Amino acid sequence: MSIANKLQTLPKTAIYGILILCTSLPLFFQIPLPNNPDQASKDFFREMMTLDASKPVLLSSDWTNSTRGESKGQMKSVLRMFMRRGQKFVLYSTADPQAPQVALDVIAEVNRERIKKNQEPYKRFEDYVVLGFFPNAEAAINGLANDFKATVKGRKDFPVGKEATDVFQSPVLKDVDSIKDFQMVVVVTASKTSNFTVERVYGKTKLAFAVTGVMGPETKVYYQSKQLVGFVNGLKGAFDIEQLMEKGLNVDSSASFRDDTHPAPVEGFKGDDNVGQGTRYFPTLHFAMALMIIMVILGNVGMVLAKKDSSKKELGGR
Amino acid sequence: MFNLLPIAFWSDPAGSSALTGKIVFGLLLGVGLLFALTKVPTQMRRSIVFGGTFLSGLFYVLFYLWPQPITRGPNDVPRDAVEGVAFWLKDSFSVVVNFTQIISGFMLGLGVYSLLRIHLTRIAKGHKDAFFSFVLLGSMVAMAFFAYGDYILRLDPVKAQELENPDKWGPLTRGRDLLFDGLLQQMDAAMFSIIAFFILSAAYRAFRVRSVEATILLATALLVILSLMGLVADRVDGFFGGLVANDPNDFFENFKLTTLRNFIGDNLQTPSINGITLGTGIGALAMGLRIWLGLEKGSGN
Amino acid sequence: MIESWNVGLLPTLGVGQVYIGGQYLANGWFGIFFTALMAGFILINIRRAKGSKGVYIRRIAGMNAIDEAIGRATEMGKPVLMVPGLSDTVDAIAVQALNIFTYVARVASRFSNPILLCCYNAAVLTLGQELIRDVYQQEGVPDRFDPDSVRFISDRQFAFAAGVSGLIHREQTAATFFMGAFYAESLIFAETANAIGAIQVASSTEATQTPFFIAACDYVLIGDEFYAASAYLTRQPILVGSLAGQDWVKLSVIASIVIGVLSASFAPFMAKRDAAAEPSEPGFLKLWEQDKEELKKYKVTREQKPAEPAAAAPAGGGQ
Amino acid sequence: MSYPFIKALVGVLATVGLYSVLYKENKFYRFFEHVFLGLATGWTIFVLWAEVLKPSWYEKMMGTPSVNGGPATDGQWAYILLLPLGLMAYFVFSKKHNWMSRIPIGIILGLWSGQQVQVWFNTYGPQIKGAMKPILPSAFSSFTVPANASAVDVYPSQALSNLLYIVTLLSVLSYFLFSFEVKNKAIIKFNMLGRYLLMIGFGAIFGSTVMTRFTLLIDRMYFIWIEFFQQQVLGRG
Repeated sequence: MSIANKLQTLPKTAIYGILILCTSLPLFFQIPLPNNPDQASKDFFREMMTLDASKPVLLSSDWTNSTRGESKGQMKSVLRMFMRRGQKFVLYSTADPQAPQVALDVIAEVNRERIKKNQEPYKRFEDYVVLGFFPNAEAAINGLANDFKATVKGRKDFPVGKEATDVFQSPVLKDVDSIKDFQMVVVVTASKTSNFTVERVYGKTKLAFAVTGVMGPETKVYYQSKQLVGFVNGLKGAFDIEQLMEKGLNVDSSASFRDDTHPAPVEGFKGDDNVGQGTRYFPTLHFAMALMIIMVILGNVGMVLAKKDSSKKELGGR
Repeated sequence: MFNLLPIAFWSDPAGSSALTGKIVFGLLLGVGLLFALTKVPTQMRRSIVFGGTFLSGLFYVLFYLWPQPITRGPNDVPRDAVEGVAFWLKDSFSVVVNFTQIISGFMLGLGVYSLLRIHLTRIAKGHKDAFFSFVLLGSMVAMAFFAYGDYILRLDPVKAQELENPDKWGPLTRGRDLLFDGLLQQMDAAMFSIIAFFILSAAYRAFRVRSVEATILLATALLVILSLMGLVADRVDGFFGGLVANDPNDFFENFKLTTLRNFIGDNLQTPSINGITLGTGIGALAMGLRIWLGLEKGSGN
Repeated sequence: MIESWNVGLLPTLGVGQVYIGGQYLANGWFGIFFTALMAGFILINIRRAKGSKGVYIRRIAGMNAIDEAIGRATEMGKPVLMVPGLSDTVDAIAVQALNIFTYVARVASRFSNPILLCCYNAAVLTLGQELIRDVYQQEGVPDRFDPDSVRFISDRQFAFAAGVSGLIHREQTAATFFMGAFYAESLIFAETANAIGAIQVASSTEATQTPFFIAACDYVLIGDEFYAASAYLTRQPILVGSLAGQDWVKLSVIASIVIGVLSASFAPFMAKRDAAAEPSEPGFLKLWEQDKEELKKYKVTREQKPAEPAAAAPAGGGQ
Repeated sequence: MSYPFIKALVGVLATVGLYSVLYKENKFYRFFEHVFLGLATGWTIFVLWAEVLKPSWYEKMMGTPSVNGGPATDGQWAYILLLPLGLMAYFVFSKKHNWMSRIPIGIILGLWSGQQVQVWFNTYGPQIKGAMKPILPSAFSSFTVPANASAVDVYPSQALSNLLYIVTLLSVLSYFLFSFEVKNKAIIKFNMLGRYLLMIGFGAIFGSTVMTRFTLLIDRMYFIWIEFFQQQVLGRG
């Protein structure tokens, strides 16, 4: 077989093997990458870091383990920002009955980090409240948006070491009557709940999303129409946020990122644990994507060579 | 009073004997109906199926078309018959909206029956894959058993709270955790991520400069991929950014990868998807009308 | 006495918010008018086509491949695999997919070629059983129908994907048809079938999955070619008429967009001419949007129900 | 062996088992495929009652008593009528009464159809309106939109982009016209353009999906190599 043919018909198993190598080996190394965060990520970061810590935020966690690669990194960064700033928040899910548990696992992880550094862990019920899962996403989001109290009525959460208690007895929900009493609704999602949230909640309070790469294009439409104050898109977004947390925005340092549209400085958490899925996976993603580009090029080179071969033969035969 | 039927007729307090009586009556009514239907002459069958379809569709159409009063308080009484119907439609909506889910829920047994039939036959006949059929049925029973067992434990709020702590798990919760979190969820993630292999081999095979269409597909896809590689985007954008000194009106600004990707996304991808969605939306409307009005032959009617 | 038309936003369900003015739309008449007009176009054309014959339908490449694919399966003596998508319950997408598959099954039954229909949920399974059995009955070979050829696989997305891939591998299907609502798993099916060299005809109503079918399948129906397929295959007057009606609807949408574009384009100039006036949207564009705030101004007082302790609001949402 | 180790181990085995189909279909894959199908159906059987029928059917029908001072809800008996309706589907395997299975299917389809009419304008009206963009530039002080642009004015770059948007949308729409025999060359070309523009859209979707799909694979590899191999087997980190 000629090289041209070989290039065009590489065996699938070989291609798959190389992909496994490309997505495994780089995970063992820390590879620093230059980066320029998307404007949407910068906006997301600034809005999250300038929240008023005394007023609660509503956090929707609508992802499960099957999209862990992108969503977990985003979720972890969001939680780190909340907990380090003492931001009270209320957690709920509408996408999947499993979602609250997955979110609680991430909260536990960040809490372990805090304990290691001798910081006070975030206390359930006092610092954050878990409303749980609401079936029928569209109706539930509509309910939360239009009549928060009635929709949440009867929900219970567990104060540390105590029995289940009505969520409205929690200090977090003390001054909350409607969704307008939340400063912001943050949605970390891998499903359509982001669309429902924009449709129902926009205009009542600020919205910021963290979505998977597949949902990036449709979410961008809302960001451009200024319905979202910022959004984080897939793994790139997760990486952006982790970098922003490390380097800060418009801060007095050469490493800091710049944002000319809002020149006010926003400090990050320099030197703290800011590494997450984004930093770990993003370099690896480069290898995988590069492999894809190389494969496409090889296939085309093979095709062009084969064409040349056959046209030569034709000429020769004449 | 313009209420169609007083609420008191439809609902009774939980646990009351009136409620139980009405439920039993309803059940008997349903069974009677089933029996009556088996006696229906052939020529009437079509009309019965059509009638059911039409009436259920009519609910939503009426809900859409019937004039609704602008505001309504929780204890308002309708002022006339039009408002009476409007109130009734509105009140029934939250009931009707769950019908699809409930009715299809009752049908799950058919799916399970289909599985049992195929796999039990295999086991009985000693088919070469009989072992796998056994595995399938076994894991089905195990999952349902552990999931319900754990669910029943957690119905007790004190116990539920205790189970938040993994050290206190009994065999039921452990089993559920192992089967659901340890296996099912992991397999979901594995199957989801297997797409990465296929996306690579599909791109390798299909992205050839063979025809105009394939070339367009290839070029756009590669451009978007490059723009998502932070390193490449950073270098290319930095290069062109340096040329133009950040004047948005400069010609070279257009060559920044991220600008290009956004431009394609906003002005080509969005409208082409919108165009397709509009088309399928119109198709669905036409299909809906045909089914609702019984014009579609061969399917539901 | 009609105060306003309700343009029913999707369910404002459950919990107490039934009363909030969201779904009462002051200028909602346009939505109803437009929908009714579009529905009218479709019905008029169905009526029109019933009388006449031979309404033109343009060629759809993927459709002609169906016979070829089944033919090849017959030659090889291997089964034809069909998947009517992953709709949550039976909806028009699943029905349309099954309509196309009845055609496939009909051709296959004539050559006594084995078929396999993989269902994602029990409701689709029920309808699939009915329709495919009917086909075999109409063809006069009811005993050739194997109820196990229409089977339930799983109603969990990736379990379904694993199950269907396994079947494709084990049965070595010669022709595969994926039609209906497909999501991320589309590529798993398409590449698996490609790996064993099956001819594939595919279509997803999800625009975001079409590129993957294009990359991996032999023939792809794009967008609403899927809805046109049954009219194309059977030439039933009702379906053909409906297709013509759909085209009228599309033309009305195109016309609306053109008018809207013109009216939006001249708006800035008008605003400049009447510099003093507040800039506002031109009337035609306003028709397409429903002003929800407007309504909250209206208040109607009604007689109050005597306080009934029993009539508690149904609790939705929370459990 | 600790429980977390066993849990991670079965996860890894299952992942490797399912991946093995990439090489070829084999018994290992077949085993995990059947486990997967079984578990999924078992879980559905559980979810059907616990998350569908119980809250939205049984509790609505039976009502719920007051818990910890919360409000009690009344039971609505008529919900029971849905049960025989659902059971009619089971007649599908009967030779004589199989037609009855079409009644519940017909009702589900009827509900679906009615909803199409109900939501059509709300879904597509805004999309149609969104396409009504101005294509005539009205301000020429800058080619692109400056930071201090007025809300009314349309700048040349905007007008161009909008034009492209509308041409794409209209050509795609007209590509999907089926019942008109087009002989006009210009329209044929316009439809062809529609097809090409569609391909650009599809290419862009393909490209942006790649990131998510690869990330999920990387995450799986992280699970196998770091979370399982490095942390559980080697006991590091």
